Amino acid sequence: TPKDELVIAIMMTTMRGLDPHEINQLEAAEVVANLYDRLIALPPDNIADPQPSLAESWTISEDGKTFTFKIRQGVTFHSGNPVTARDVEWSLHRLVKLGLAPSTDLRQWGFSAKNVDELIRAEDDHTLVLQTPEVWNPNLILYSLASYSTSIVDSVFLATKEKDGDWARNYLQTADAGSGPYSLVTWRSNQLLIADAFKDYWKGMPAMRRVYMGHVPESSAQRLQIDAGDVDIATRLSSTDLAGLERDGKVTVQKVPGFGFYYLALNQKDEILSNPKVREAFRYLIDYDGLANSVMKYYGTKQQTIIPAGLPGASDAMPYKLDIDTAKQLLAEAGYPDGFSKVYFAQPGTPESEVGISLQNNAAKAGIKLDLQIGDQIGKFRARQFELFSSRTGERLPDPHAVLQSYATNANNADDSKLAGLVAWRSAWDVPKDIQDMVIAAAHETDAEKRDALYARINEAYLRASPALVTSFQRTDPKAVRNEVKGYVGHPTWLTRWDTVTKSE
Amino acid sequence: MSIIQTSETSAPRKSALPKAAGKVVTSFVVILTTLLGLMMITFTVGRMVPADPVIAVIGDQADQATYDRVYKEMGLDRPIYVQFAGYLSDVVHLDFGQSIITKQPVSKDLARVFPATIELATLATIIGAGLGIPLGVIAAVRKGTWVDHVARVVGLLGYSTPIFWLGTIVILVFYAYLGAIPPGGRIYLYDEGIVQARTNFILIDSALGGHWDVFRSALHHIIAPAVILGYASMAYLSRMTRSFMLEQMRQEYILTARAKGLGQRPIVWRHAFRNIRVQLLTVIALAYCGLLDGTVLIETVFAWPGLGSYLTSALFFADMNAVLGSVLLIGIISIAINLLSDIVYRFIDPRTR
Amino acid sequence: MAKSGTFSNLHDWLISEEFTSARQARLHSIYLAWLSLLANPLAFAGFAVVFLLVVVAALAPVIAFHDPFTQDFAIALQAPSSVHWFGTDEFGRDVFSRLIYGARTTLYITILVTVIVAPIGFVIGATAGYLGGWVDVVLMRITDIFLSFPSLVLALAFSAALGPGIENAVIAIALTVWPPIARLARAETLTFRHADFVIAAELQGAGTGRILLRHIVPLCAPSIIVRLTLNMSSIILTAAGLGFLGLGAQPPMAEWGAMAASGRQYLLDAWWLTTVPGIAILTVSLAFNLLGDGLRDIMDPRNG
Amino acid sequence: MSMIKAHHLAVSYGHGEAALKVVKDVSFEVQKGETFGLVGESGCGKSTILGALAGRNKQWTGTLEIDGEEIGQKRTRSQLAKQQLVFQDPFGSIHPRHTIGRTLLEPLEIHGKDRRQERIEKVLTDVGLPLNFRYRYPHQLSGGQRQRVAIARALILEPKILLLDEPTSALDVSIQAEILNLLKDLREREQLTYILVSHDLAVVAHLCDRVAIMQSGGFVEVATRQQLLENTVEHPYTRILMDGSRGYVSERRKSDSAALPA
Amino acid sequence: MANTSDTILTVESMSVEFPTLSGVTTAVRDVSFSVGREKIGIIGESGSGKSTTGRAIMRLQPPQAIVEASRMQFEDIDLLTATEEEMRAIRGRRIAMILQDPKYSLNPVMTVGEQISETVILHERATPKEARSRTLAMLERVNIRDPERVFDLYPHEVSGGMGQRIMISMMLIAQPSLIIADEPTSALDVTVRQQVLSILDDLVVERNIGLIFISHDLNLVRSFCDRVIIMYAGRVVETIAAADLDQAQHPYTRGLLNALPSLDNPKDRLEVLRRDPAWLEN
Ligand SMILES: Nc1ncnc2c1ncn2[C@@H]1O[C@H](COP(=O)(O)OP(=O)(O)OP(=O)(O)O)[C@@H](O)[C@H]1O
Ligand SMILES: Nc1ncnc2c1ncn2[C@@H]1O[C@H](COP(=O)(O)OP(=O)(O)OP(=O)(O)O)[C@@H](O)[C@H]1O
Ligand SMILES: [Mg+2]
Ligand SMILES: [Mg+2]
Repeated sequence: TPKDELVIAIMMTTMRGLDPHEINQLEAAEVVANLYDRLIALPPDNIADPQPSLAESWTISEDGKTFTFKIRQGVTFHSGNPVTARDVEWSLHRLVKLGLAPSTDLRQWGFSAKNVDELIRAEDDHTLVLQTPEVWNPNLILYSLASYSTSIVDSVFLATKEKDGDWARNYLQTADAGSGPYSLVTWRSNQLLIADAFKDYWKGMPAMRRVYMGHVPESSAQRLQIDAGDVDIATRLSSTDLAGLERDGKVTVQKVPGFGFYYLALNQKDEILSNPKVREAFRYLIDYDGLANSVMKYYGTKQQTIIPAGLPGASDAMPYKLDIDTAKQLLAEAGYPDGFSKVYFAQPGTPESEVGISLQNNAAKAGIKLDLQIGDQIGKFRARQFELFSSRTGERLPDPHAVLQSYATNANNADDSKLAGLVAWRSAWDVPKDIQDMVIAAAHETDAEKRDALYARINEAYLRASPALVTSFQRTDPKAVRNEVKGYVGHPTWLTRWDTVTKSE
Repeated sequence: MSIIQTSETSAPRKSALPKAAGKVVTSFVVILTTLLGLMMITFTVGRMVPADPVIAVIGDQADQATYDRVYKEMGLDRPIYVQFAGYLSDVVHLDFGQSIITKQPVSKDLARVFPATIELATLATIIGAGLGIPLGVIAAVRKGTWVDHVARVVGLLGYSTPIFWLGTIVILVFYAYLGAIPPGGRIYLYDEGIVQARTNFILIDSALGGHWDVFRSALHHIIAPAVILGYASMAYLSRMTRSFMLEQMRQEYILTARAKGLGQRPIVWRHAFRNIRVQLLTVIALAYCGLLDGTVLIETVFAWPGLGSYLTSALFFADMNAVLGSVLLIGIISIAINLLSDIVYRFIDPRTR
Repeated sequence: MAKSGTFSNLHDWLISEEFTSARQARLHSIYLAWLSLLANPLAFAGFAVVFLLVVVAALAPVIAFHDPFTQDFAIALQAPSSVHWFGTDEFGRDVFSRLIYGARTTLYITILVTVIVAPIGFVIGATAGYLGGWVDVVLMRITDIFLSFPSLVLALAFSAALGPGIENAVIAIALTVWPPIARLARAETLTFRHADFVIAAELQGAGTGRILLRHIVPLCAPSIIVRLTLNMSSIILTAAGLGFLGLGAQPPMAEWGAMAASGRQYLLDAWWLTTVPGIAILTVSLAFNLLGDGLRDIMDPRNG
Repeated sequence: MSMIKAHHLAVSYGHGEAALKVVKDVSFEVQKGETFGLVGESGCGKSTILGALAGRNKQWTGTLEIDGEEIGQKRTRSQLAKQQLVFQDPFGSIHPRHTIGRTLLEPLEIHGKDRRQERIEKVLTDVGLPLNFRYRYPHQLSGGQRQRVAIARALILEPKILLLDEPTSALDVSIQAEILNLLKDLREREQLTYILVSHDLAVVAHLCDRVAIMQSGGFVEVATRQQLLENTVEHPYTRILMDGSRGYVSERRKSDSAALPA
Repeated sequence: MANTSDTILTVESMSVEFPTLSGVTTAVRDVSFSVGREKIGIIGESGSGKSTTGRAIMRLQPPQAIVEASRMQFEDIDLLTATEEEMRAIRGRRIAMILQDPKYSLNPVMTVGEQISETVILHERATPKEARSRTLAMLERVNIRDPERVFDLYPHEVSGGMGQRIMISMMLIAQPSLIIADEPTSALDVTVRQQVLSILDDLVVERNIGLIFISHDLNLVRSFCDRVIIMYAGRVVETIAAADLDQAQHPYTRGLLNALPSLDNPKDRLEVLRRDPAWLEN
């Protein structure tokens, strides 16, 4: 590839539009990360340390509820319009009011379409005030403002693209209105995306004049192409191919840590599966070591507790290993010495399907017959119409709260409460009250030390509760990068940037 | 002397074209009902697909409020026949809706992906017919000789090879080991954005724009998938040609021609082959439609951005508008090809004029 | 053929046209077909492979000396060796054993589809052809609708809709296979529809059902059998294609298409994972094609 | 007693505008035991008349009476059994994949007759075929043997009338003789009434008592056997047909030597 | 009758065999005859080898057939040793063949004119224009009224009788000296048959050429031909002048004659041919 161009091979099938306030998935987030800027940036190598970006600086009031941001001057959007606090205000309002998937990033702190006009205001062109309805740990708010979902869009320009009060939603699906280091040239779904460096970027024009993202769905094809130098970066490689590439030495493999897990959900509405001994038995049916050395080699790190490694309260305790006999014994104790049959939905694609097939095999040895159906069954999972389900999650806040909220809170376990965003609710798991209370308390806790201690307790309690959500691996997203490419650093919250990339000979 | 059946009796799905204007109307009605049936089946099937279209839009983690809103926005709360009726009335107004994957009007998507497939299928048919028909003729003329046996095995191999597997092996050998072909796609990524899209046929567009390097790149990319598809179609066409030719060579008029003193070549080409042109045309049309099938797999293997892969991913993600639009297009194409072959048929075959 | 006394007696008895019983007449025609199969080496090769497939499927547990489902990550992706003839897959399962068991899946799908499709296709086609009129129009319209889908797309759509699983794949494939059979049955019926022997039966008062079953079936049977045999190859390929796209057989069942597809991930490190099942598919599908092609020569001389 | 009575019989094919009247208003009567011939060129409607009588063509008008019973367009099974058709082409009129036994069994099953094996054996004997022929397939039989099978099939329901549509025109002369003799014998033995279609006047004259000469759907003349043999037919068209059955008449020779021995 | 002695074709002990699954069938066995400038008929039952004989003369037997003879002389050419190329020059040019049913023996997708002129172009290297005028003249010769129109018709657009006349013109246009007509009229009606035969008759007499007329109609052969060859099971059992047919000696011939119903000679029962195995030995 040319020296000033970057070619990235990705699997594009899940890239559905490029509206930062609508998208919900990793590949699109990486694009949005580069088309737009946000108030705050989290450096990939020190993810818990919020840095200024479009916000030059900020202050937090004594009561911890009011955040005042000073907006950087002299920054322009790709259209040439200056970036002002009005744009920030409009963008955040847009996010909340559209109310699509990423709006959770703000709505979970109490923002809603009703109160957002009042709580998020531009004082003047350079000052933005944000008030939270409750006191939260301030980092949670700052992290949220560094998320792709809080990208700042060009409100003046978009006003011309708006149709029928749609907040220019239609337009932004396939175009950009940002101030980021790159501007969108072409996007053809499931084919390619081209972005050009933004000459007037406030940090200076990026070294890579043009970035191509190509849709290369096959792992082996990606491997061949990166090996041949037809692409610089490949992001959908199987563990075997990654291992092969690493062996050959032309390529470095990054294991970008993510804040999510590979999990197995056991539906608690099911009589058998709601038996704690049965739940416990499943923890002994996962071949942690076998997977870790093969399909999961690059896709995850063993983690059996609920707080992701690298976050406050995390533990490296590994009490479980594959142990068919123990599992059998637990099943016998639970009253199922001869096992049982269940339908098991697993997600397609590597490594989720392999994880499923491996579990099926071990379960069979313990007498559990799993009718494995690999396919897109998330709808059934959300609707609680499943028996076993496995997949992976990915949270975008570098804070234990993000994971715990989904895995360890379930305020109302009734079918009609429809807390469908939470995997705990989906599993119909009535999380022990004390765990839930601790999770809420920790989110509100502003004292860092107390908070860390609290998370450590939660972590332990969760492990002991033999949860309906069996976590086995903490997610990592592997990226293969050719050696001559420097400065491409995979970002744990999906905000990998291209403007830092350079190429050597 | 005896009641002899006409040779048409076994001809598949073709009857003489309606002659009167009234019959034109009938055939129009027939086409419309076919299309309607096609859409009805597709629509029903689309609704049965387990993938949840709402989740395809909002993602896994969204909360229920978002889910409910989008569900309504997409009109999924209405009864299925209302949805279908709504869809039909949109289609009548030439509106195929928006794809939830690409966030583009389906018609715009189709205008983009369809030429890619046509380009591939056409080249494959040219390869297939160009090799298959002569091969079939030779096999028929030399029936029972080694030429025939070789042609038979070559042909049957073409029928029997899993096309996705062949594609994989070809990539492994010709790209990975030999470096003779590109790994997939229509042109190199860094050739993208150079050619102005006029027809969306990259070979034509690049030639029109005088971008010969892009043209070469496109040609380089299309060769492997087109040859693989062309092989499958060659296999089919050579087998059919052979059996058509054999049937003709048994006819009395061949004996007449030989009794006149004609040599083998004019007998084969001027007499027998002329009689199978019509049947061949039908078969080529069928093969062409059949290739749309092959493209589903080959496009996946070669990351060819065509209708096949568009349709596959639309199906997997319950992108109903995209699925319906594609199936409708395929249906129209296959009907149109058959209609066209019917019309050409009438020009070639004196018996139907 | 060695001609020992009894054999040549049997041969003579079979070849003789001086029948003394209906059984001899039937055996005679079967024997003649067998002789012409023997005389056609390609068709015989096809027959032999198909026969082998049946034997392998029946004796899978005896032939496969590893368990096809046992996983062991420690020996994953091992190259072919004397222990694992065709190597191991990503779970450390023995590819040879899975291939053997895959024969069962293949045979199961092929036979099931054929058993479903043959009567449906025949009844629809023959009824349309025999009754004609609006029945013909309606039935053929439906057939055409199914035909105007590319068959893989149709199978894909249906198995996506019905959900993965081998039974669903069978249904989906069956949906794509019956229309050509119906077309063929109709065309064949039409050629016999006005044959004198059909009219003779009608004039003796035979009803529609009797004529279709007793008179049309035996006539359409050869070409339909030929077509079904040839179809088996495309059934195998479609099933493999579905397996390739992740539909069809579900784990841990061994299915060649799915094996080839999942092996593609390991193409560069473990070529055998894709190559071996691919060759198996190719071989069996070629065998069905050769057999069908040969049967056409034997049973249906019209098509030469 | 008249076995067949056709009055103003007209038969057509097709519907509406495409309707084609092929037989136009013919009337005739055939007595029990009589053989009535139909002669004419290809396409004049001979088979069509037989079809109407046999119940094959249902688009006819006029009145038809068979065995004293007036017949409608739709017939019952027993009405169908009263007359049976023998076709021209012995290669196309027997099911190629049924054994002869099966072919003969079929009508018995349809009509639910008893003593099936016995009947089959009788009818095979009647038409002069060995009994073990019932295990054979048609392709193992010669043309003449097949035509015997076809006659046996027609006879097995014990009909009163045989409708013979050029039963020998696909056969060699020597075989034709056998079949014609057989038909003659059967007529006497079973008290059958025949309608015989042929384009060969010699054959017709051999077997028939009366002959209708047809041209484009109508009768031009009904001649008796005597008239044919004595060459006293009236219509010139009949005369042409008679010449034809004698062979080729050289124009040159005719002009060379005007007189030709009669 | 003119020049019966002027021999065009001599065939001596010709046999034709077909290898089949159940052994070799001999379709024609040890057949000898000669043809002069005359109309010679071949009659016999179905399968007696009439067509096979006709085709073997033109060397148009199916590829698997084995033809053997001690002599096959056509005018100055030894048909046994002639190369395929030489045969091609003979076929259509010097020996022509008329087949039974014009519906099947004319190419359905070529115009009638094209098919006729093809012969002239092939054998006489005529220009298309010459060929066309020759064709039109020939069509006229076979009593086709509007040759210009007929020239551009397709075979399915002409009647059976016209088709057979076209076939005749196609085969006679290159002026062959021997015509083999394999049941040329059995697909035709009585009245049409008469017309077609008289055209053929005229042409043969006019051009003074030989005609082998294959038929199974005794009356026709008797009245049309000069001499008759009677075949039985691949053998020639008798050769006799047509006029003397009623005095035939061979029991087979006699049997055939007696089996024939006749207007002039009515019989109550027809005689049935009794086949004698001795006929198979010669
Ligand atoms: N099913 C049909 N539909 C339309 N027309 C028909 C049909 N059958 C016969 N005809 C027409 O009816 C006319 C009389 O046909 P028919 O078969 O009765 O003639 P035929 O005298 O038996 O002739 P042949 O000697 O050739 O058997 C012919 O012109 C024929 O074309
Ligand atoms: N291609 C062949 N293969 C095997 N046997 C053949 C072949 N062609 C002809 N025969 C056999 O040769 C014999 C003579 O056939 P031929 O066609 O010459 O008879 P024919 O006298 O012309 O009869 P017809 O009057 O029926 O036309 C028949 O017994 C036939 O079965
Ligand atoms: Mg008739
Ligand atoms: Mg013949």
